[in-house]
Amino acid sequence: MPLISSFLILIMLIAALAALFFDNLLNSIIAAGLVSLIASVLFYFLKAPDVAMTEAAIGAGLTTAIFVLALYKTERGKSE
Amino acid sequence: MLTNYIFIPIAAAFIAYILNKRNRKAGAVITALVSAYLLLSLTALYGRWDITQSFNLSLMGYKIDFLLAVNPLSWLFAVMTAAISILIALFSINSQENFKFSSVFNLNFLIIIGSMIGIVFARDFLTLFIFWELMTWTSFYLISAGKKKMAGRAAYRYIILSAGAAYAFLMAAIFIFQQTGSFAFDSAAEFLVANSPAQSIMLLLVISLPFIVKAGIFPLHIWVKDAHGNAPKEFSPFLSGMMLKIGIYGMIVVFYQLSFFKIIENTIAYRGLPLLSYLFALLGAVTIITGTILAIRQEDMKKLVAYSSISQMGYIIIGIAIATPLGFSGSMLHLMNHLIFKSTIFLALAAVIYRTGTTKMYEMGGLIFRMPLTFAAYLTAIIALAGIPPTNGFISKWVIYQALIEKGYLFLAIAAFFGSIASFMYVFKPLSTVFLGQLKPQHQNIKEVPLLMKIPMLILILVIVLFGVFPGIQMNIINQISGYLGIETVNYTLYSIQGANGAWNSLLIFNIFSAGFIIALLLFSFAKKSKLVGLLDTYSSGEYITDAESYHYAYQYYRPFDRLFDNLAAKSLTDFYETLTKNLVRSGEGLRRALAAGKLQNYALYSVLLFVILAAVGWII
Amino acid sequence: MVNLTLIIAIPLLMSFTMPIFKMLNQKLPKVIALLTTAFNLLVLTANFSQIMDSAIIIELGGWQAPLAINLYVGPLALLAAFLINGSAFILSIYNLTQDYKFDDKFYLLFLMITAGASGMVMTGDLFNLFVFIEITSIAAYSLTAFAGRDSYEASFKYLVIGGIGSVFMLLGIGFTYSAVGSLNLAEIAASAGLINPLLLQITALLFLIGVGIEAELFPLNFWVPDLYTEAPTAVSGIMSGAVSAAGIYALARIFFTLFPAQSFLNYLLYLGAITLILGELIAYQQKNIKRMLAYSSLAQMGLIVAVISLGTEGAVRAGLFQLVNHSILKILLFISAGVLISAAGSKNIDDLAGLGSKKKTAAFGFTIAAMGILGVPFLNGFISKFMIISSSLNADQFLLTVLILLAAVIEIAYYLKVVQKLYFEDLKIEVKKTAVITIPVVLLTLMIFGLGIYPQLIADPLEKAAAELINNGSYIMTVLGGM
Amino acid sequence: MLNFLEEWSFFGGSILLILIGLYGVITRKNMIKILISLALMDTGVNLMLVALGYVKAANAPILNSVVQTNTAAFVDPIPQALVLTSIVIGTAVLGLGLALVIKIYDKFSTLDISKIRGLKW
Amino acid sequence: MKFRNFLALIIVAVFAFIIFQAFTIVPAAGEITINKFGQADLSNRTASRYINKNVNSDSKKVIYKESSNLESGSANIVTSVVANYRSFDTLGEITVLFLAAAGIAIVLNLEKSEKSRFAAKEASLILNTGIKIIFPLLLLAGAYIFIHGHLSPGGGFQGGAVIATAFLLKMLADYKFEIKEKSITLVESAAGIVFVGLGLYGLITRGSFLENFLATGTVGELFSGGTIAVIYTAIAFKVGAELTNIVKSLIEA
Repeated sequence: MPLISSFLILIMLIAALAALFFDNLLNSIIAAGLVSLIASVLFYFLKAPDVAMTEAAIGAGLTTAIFVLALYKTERGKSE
Repeated sequence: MLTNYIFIPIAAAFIAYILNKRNRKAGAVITALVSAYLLLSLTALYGRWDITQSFNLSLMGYKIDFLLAVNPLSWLFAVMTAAISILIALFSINSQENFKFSSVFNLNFLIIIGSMIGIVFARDFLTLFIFWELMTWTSFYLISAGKKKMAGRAAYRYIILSAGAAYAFLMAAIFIFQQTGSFAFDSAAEFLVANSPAQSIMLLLVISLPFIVKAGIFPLHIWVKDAHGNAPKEFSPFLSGMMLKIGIYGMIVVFYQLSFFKIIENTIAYRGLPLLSYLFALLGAVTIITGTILAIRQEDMKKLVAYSSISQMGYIIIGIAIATPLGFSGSMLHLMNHLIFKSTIFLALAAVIYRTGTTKMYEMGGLIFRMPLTFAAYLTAIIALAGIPPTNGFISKWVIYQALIEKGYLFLAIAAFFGSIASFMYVFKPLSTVFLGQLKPQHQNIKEVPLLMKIPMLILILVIVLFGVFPGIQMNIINQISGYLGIETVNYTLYSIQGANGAWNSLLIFNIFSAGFIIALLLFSFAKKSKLVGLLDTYSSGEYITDAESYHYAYQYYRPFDRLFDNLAAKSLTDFYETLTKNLVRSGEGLRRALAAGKLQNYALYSVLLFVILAAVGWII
Repeated sequence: MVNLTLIIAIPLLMSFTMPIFKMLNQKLPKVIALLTTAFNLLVLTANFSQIMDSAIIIELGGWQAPLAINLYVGPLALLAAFLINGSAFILSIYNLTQDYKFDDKFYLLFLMITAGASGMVMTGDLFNLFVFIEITSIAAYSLTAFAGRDSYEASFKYLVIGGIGSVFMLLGIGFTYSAVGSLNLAEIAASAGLINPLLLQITALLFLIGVGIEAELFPLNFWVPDLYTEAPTAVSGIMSGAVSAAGIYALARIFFTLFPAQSFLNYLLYLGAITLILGELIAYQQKNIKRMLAYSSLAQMGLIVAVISLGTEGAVRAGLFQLVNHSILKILLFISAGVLISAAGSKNIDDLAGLGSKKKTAAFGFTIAAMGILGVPFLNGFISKFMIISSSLNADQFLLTVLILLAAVIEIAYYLKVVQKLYFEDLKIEVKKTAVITIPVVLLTLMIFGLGIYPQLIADPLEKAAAELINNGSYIMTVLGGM
Repeated sequence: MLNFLEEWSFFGGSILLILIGLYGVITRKNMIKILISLALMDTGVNLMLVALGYVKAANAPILNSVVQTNTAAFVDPIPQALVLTSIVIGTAVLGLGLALVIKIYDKFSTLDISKIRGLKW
Repeated sequence: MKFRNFLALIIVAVFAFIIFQAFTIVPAAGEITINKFGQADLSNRTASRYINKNVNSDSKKVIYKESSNLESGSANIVTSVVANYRSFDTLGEITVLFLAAAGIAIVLNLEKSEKSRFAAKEASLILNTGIKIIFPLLLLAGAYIFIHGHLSPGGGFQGGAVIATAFLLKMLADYKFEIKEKSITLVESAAGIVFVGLGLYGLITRGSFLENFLATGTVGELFSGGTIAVIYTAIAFKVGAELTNIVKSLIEA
């Protein structure tokens, strides 16, 4: 269990750094979504199923959706 | 009881405000009635120096007691306040017809009277501070009710200076409260005497700060010119007559009741006088000189008289500072006389302003024909100011000169002489420009001021001459004060005061003067009728002047004299204070820009920075 | 004895049903808001005497005190709750004359910001304090946006700083929980002595930043000027009157009850002093009246924090009294300024010239409140300024006293500039019609004069509140004693 | 090496995540990226909280047919309850932040925070 | 701006280093510090009382499907903490979401912006039909999650989120799908009133706010949660309605 979680944490950190340094906003939003997805798996490893479900449903699902919607309401809407 | 002398005027203030809303004269009438009541009841109080009143209050865990008591010094000041306020109230009944802020004026004026009596009767720092703040605030509103823009700025500077000084006073008072457990003057005096001299002197200097500001002594006198110059015309006499005196009252309290002199007795002396009191006397002298020089330069007559008040205050400070019996009684005499003749001058000027509407001297001239009584009042007042025998001004200056000569302080004496001689110069300026010379066309139909404004001026003229002839009336209250404060008394009779070398008999002088006056009058009436020489009936070398006004030059009357002091006056203290406030503003602006505020990212950075710095601080310690 | 949770439950119920009230009748939300705040005040008065003898512990959900969430309402909390609900009551009277777009949402948020602040003050649980801080902040973010235009930017800045603050606070809560094992304030306070000093320092700093944002301390209060300027008047009023008071309560609770250490109090002292001087200096040269008031309340909060962190009983009493006075005075200032601004049509001070004659009540309210803050005798400001100076001299903080006095003089400078413009300069702009605010102004003026002339009214609760704050032993005993 | 990884990966990971989020808020110009960093910080803290409550070789705090009695070792349920609340609060705040960003974009038509200086301090 | 980023990096790094220090403290005798990873000893934490469910009563052993009418009947201990022991937090949390939804509605609708909006066009056929199938399933899954909140992992929040995702997909799929604002606010208010009403009822009958007044049955049964089931249903509807409201406002901004 420890090996997988450390590996997942590593990916999560890389995804987080990517989220900051991507200049295309959509990619960074997706990277952020990935971070919270990995987080929900990590919560599963930490024996916290409730939190894992919440993080997956709200963190990964809705937050990313809201970010994308906001993006299309501001910058991306212009370029279409 | 003592408190009703304080709270009746304050209560009447609100009634006056409401009534004045309906009928414009009601406020002034009520002020007159209240001050009349005060005058009568206070004079009845004469001699009963044992009345005290105190009530204590446990406020939030602090046991505080408010003490009020009567003593000769405070009785004198209370009577003076009541007297001057009744005269001003009478005067302002008509003169405030078209004054926009007349109801605000009466509201604040009555509160000031009440708070002044409160200050004078207070026997502990807290009551003194409460009424002091009340007086400062209400006078702030009164001054800013004066001329449009300038009054606002003047009042603004006044309130900041006096508030700063008042807060310093509060800090020192609370410090003493913590050491002695009570605010009363006597327990503070004992503590200060017992305390280490350096700290006591420091404390007393901080406590005397608001009094120095209010008395307009040299370094902090910058607000006086603008405040008196721009205050409403009815309030200027009170402002320069009475308000400056409250500062002196405070100084006396500090010097004698808080035993400032006792403390500095053993400090290094300079020619027989403790250095500090000599410094104070020096400050008084410098105030005289600067006040006189700046007064001469003024074009606005109210500002001119305001500067003259500053310089006259210098005399009083010198008198008190040299702490000799003659000096003290001389300054008390001058205190009373200055109040009388300075308010006469201001009332006369107010009458002139009431009629002509302007305070600039060069816009007026020849009012002697239209307003003879005002001219007479003004004339007697400036004679008193200059210190010419039959009037009271001469007696008080004479006593102060005696005191100075007795102690042999040359520079102070010279400053005093310079002050009185030069005072004749700036006093004559309004006389000649406003009253003598040619009547301006637009002032042709000016009439004398209504009766109610004439009465105060008449009373004041009589009082000037009365005290001029019989100084004894004043001396008996002054001696009681000296006795109360522990200074030896000067012996006097009804009409003469015993100076250092030889007494002064004012009755004899008065008889000689009146005899001379009558002879001159007879000669003038029986002699050959002199031809009224028109101004144009002169021989000017070929250059014809068609209209009479051009002969009457009033602008920059003493130009040659002023030129001597141009550079001195230029760097006046006000610029120093202006630059002080300017870089205060710039520092605020600089800080803001330095923090690059406005950008969100910096806010975030600062919060993390705070954490790191405090952690580092915690780590090191 | 009415259960004190109603102070949070009833506003909650009302705000949930506010959309339905709106559907029933347009005017209803306004009236409901007023009635709820009035109801809160009644509940508080009902419990007043009982709390004065001993603090009340209310268990939520029926579980024993220290094990689940409980409300601890002592004299200090009661005083703060009175302040918060009192200001909300007066502001909802003021709101009767105002109308807002989406007014059902406005009143629902207004009720919730009051309930959030009351919750912050009454809760006895650390995470619950965090949740109430979040409720108050999110209500503040949304309420500011009611003013439209620039308020979005102000609200966004506050949101981001608030977000960072909540992260810091959550970290602090995590550390405290894992060290102490419980979230209840009393249990943490009981075993705070055992915590390793380095960990204690780090956790205390985390809380200092998390709660410091609410209590408007120096580097964390950059959001205050933008927010108070752009938000509608009622919101600036409730923020400066009630929410900052709750922020200071929370700060005091953490640094007096949880981690009582002199070094932290010194940090607060320095931060408070810097806030005071910086706030006054920058307020001095503001052109916009609401921004000036914002800096003034920022500086006053710094003063209160500095005085309370002196740690002596007299200082805490002085700080609390100044907090009460400041809230009353600041609400009156904001209400009057609101009317003056709507009359002049601009927030610039120069345009307010001469309004004294036209808008009598507003100008009068502004002057009385300005004089109250500046410490004119017979007004409430004077007594608290006196107590502050004597308590700071008592703790022989000589420099702090000089700083406080210097700040007071600067305050006089910029308040009087406005008062003079109002009364003694002539009108420049034509006056627009504005709301009538006589009732709130009269009410507040009565309070100012009442507390000024007879401060004994509030002396006893202040006494007990200061005593309760100083020794956290009594707090621990009452909560854990029940075990 | 393994137990070092096991011991520090969660705490170290969440602290680094908070660090990245904080760095993002302070340095990124784009408002949406600031909000993303805020979300990252929230996730980091939540991860830290739950990690603090983890007990090795204990099972999830749910009684079911497998784990019959409560005498078995459980992970600490309280941090999980706290994190449940804090995730939803984080999302709520982010939603409001994004709505504000949309409106600010309407007014300034740029997402770059440094260009938005409507309110000098 | 390179220097500023570098400075920020250093400061944040120092901050992280200090926080890391907190974990590496070696406690002296009698001192308590942060627990090592995996070694959280629950014995002296309040959590042990929640696990043994003996906050008020003193029952020791809880056996799945056997021990009955405990003080909080939920098998899922996290749910018992969220909905029973610390239900005041959850109430607070619900208000935060409620205020956020109200705030977002205000911010986006206060001033109608005239900029051209991204209008969702007709979605592709696959997406459309796919959604038609998934939508009811998602709703069912959501319902299952919050009904079995006290038995299996999950609960009001997760159920509400799933329902909200269902509506989100529906809205994205065909833009003609229109939820009336009035109905969402009604659901929201109704759920809120139920929750607070429950709390008040507990206050009236049992003397303290949000106290559980229903029987708790035997652990593991469907009806064993007491008020938890009702609370979680209310939360699910409220969270579902609010998140849909947020998404709706964002789509139609």
